[in-house]
Amino acid sequence: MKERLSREVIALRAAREFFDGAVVNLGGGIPALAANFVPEGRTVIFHTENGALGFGPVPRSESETKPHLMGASGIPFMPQPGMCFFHHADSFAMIRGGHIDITVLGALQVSEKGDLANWTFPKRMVGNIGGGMDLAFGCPQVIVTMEHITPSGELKILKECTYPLTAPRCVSKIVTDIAFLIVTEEGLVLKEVAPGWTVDEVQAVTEPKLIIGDDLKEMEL
Amino acid sequence: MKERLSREVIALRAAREFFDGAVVNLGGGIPALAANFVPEGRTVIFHTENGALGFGPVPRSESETKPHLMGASGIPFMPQPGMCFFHHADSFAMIRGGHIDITVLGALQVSEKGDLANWTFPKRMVGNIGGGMDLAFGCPQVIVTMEHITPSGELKILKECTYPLTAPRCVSKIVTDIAFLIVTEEGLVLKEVAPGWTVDEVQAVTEPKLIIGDDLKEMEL
Amino acid sequence: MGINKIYKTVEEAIADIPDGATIMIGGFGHAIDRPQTLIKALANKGVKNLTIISNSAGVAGKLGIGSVGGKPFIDEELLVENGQVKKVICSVPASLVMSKPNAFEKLYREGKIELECIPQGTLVERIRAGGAGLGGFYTPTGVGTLIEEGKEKRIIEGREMILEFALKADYALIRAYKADTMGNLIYQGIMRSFNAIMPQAAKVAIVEVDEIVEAGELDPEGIVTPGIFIDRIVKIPREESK
Amino acid sequence: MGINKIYKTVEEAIADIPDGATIMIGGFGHAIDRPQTLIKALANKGVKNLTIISNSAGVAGKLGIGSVGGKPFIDEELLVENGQVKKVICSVPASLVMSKPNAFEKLYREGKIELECIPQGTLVERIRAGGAGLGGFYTPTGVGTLIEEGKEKRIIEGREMILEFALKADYALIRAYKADTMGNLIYQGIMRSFNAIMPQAAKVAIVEVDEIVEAGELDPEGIVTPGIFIDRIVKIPREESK
Repeated sequence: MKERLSREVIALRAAREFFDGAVVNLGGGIPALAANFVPEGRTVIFHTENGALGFGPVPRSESETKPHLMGASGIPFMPQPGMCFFHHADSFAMIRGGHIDITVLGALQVSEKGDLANWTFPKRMVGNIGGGMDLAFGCPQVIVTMEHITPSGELKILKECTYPLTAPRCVSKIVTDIAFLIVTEEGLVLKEVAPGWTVDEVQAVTEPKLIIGDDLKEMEL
Repeated sequence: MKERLSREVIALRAAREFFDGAVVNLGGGIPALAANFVPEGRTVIFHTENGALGFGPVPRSESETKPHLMGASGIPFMPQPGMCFFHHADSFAMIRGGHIDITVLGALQVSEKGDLANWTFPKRMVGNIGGGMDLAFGCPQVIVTMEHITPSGELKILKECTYPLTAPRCVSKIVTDIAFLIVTEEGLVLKEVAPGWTVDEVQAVTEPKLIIGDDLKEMEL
Repeated sequence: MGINKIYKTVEEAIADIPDGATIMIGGFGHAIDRPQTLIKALANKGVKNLTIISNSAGVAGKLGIGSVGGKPFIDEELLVENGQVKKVICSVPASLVMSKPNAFEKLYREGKIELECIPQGTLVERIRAGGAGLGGFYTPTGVGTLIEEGKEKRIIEGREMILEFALKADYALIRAYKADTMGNLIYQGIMRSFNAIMPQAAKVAIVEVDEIVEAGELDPEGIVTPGIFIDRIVKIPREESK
Repeated sequence: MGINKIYKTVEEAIADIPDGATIMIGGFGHAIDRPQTLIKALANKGVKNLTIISNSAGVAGKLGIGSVGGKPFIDEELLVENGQVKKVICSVPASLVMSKPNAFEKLYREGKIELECIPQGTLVERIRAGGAGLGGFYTPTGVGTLIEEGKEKRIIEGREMILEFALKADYALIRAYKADTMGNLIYQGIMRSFNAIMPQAAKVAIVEVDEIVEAGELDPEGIVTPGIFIDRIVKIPREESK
């Protein structure tokens, strides 16, 4: 089997989309790893919906871990100059008001129109909406990071999502373990393939017909 | 002519309605004077809509006056232990949310149903709504302090207000320079008359028929 | 000379909470932001038919997600498990780890508990609206999803929006860092979350804090929750919180 | 390495404000809370057809109400008097002293300026809604008064309420006490008022401050306006503010 990108490399590729000065909220799982890969020379301000902005990296040891400095996924953070705190109403005012430039989220399914499904699926009677729906509706740029297919081989990039939506037409970019795609009015554009992967191989595990970007290239790692 | 209560005494009478622990917002004019007459043994927390709670009295000299410690009417205040500050959205959330127990406001007209008119009148093409309308709608107890009639002798306590309303059915108590009245479902109840004034004399300058309180008495000063 | 707001024990502070009460429980989901001692006291008291408004239905505590070292802590799962809860209004009802379902999921599958699951931003804004004297608001969040079912929609400035209504409660149980004797509160780091929003929307707000200081000892510029929103204060240092 | 937000002069900071812009002007009405220097620069620049969203139409400055010693100060009356303003959305359009009408009243009587006069709580809540991504809200304030004219009403929980819509702006001009280099702001006393609410609702937020410090010098627990809302900072000590 071909080599797929690791979770870290998916996160690294997503982090390249962070522009200088961007305000970024990271979901749990692969997205959270993107905090470690901010491109050199760019300053990114991280937001966590439980009420902090501009915090620093994960502490290196438990002795540096403070119970009051912890992000929404339960990952602790270090203080950083310029950091601030606020309550939940203010935090979601920031999100819904479009003040968080970029969110990186996981997904169960993404449609070619950019519909996102990531909070529940029919077999699970109870799903967790959490803050993801507000992020998907509120952030100008929604980047999805995920494995391209499920462990059992089901496709996740579909013509139409079959799971309940988190938000319609919200995703702008998708980073998977084999490709980087962007969502356009015309459909999904394949911009980059993972080293060793061909367009046909990516198309074979993607339901909608991919548009091949003029500048299609192998992902630089 | 009979002696009418001074502005200070009107304010003093209004202040007797402040219960221990009450949160109180005072309008400009006579209401502002009530800050000086909080009954002994009671603690009142003053609110000003421009963003402070629990502040102290007016400074005794200009040297003690700070530009950042000033109420909505432009009257400066001294710091006091337990004081705090907040922005306008939070300030009016307090008002509209019913968290300010009592407001004392001036009035142009009050109706027997407790309608309040205090922000404009037909001849003035432009009136100032300010924060008064939110106070009148939001505070559980609205106390009006005013002269009983206008300088030119027009009645101010009416069956129906003829000026644009600040809020309908909001006033619970009225303190004037000749009487103290409360608003009830049945109508205006005369509770106290100023020293030397009779019921008939008060009724003569009050349009609606007054209900005479069982416990009617002369105002104690 | 002002109202005494300081209670010696959590039991006294919650003594009047009756069966059938609607209770907001503060915090987001971390050990430090939850009113653990008040929740435990409510469990011991055994009141029933509660409606709980909270970010979650109790999803992180037992798993130790959100505490230093992954140490388990108390959240509303204790009340749910005890059968004290009739309904939960929250954004995170189910366990964060699918293979370890929480008490809520089990009861929900058996039809023994009701749920109103809404986006977190909508939840906190509905609570804010309740405290701010507003009736409701229009939000874009949820349009075109299951969330819009049964709700009024309208287009505002070209964008479809859902009408959501204010939430209020009989009691709010919250955690803060320090209180002064007037009830003014400060928090530490991420502790503000729902804690700094719920007291405004409740008839009675009860807070557990690490420390109680004299009025005037907190910096007036740094006070987050004005004391007028707080009715009862209990000192529970966090190392004793449970 | 992040965006430089510090401008040397107010002229540079407002250089791109065009004719016809919608501008929020912060403060309540006191000398210390108004962005006097930014207002003056806007007057000098001479841009026209502005829509001003502010607590007042300029009612206190010339009268010196709200300053220590009653010293006159600059507010939006300067812009109104200059004929730069097409419309004002505010809660206090007229002079506080009836015998001394302000510039707005004179122009309004001549039909030369438009007005939307609304309750102060509704005004600030509409601005908050704009910044918070909400479309509008239901408030009881104004039911049964002139304010309800032409507005939708509905009964919520037994109380009649008015539908009010969000307000946004192209620019916000505000005053704060200190900024750090990231744009985080603190205020002093009553300075927060509309200043701490308007930046969120504007595309570009410009602040004049007494002092600019390095990031990290402000207490993270005490920051009132997060820097992400602030685009441009100019240092204008208050004694030089005008």
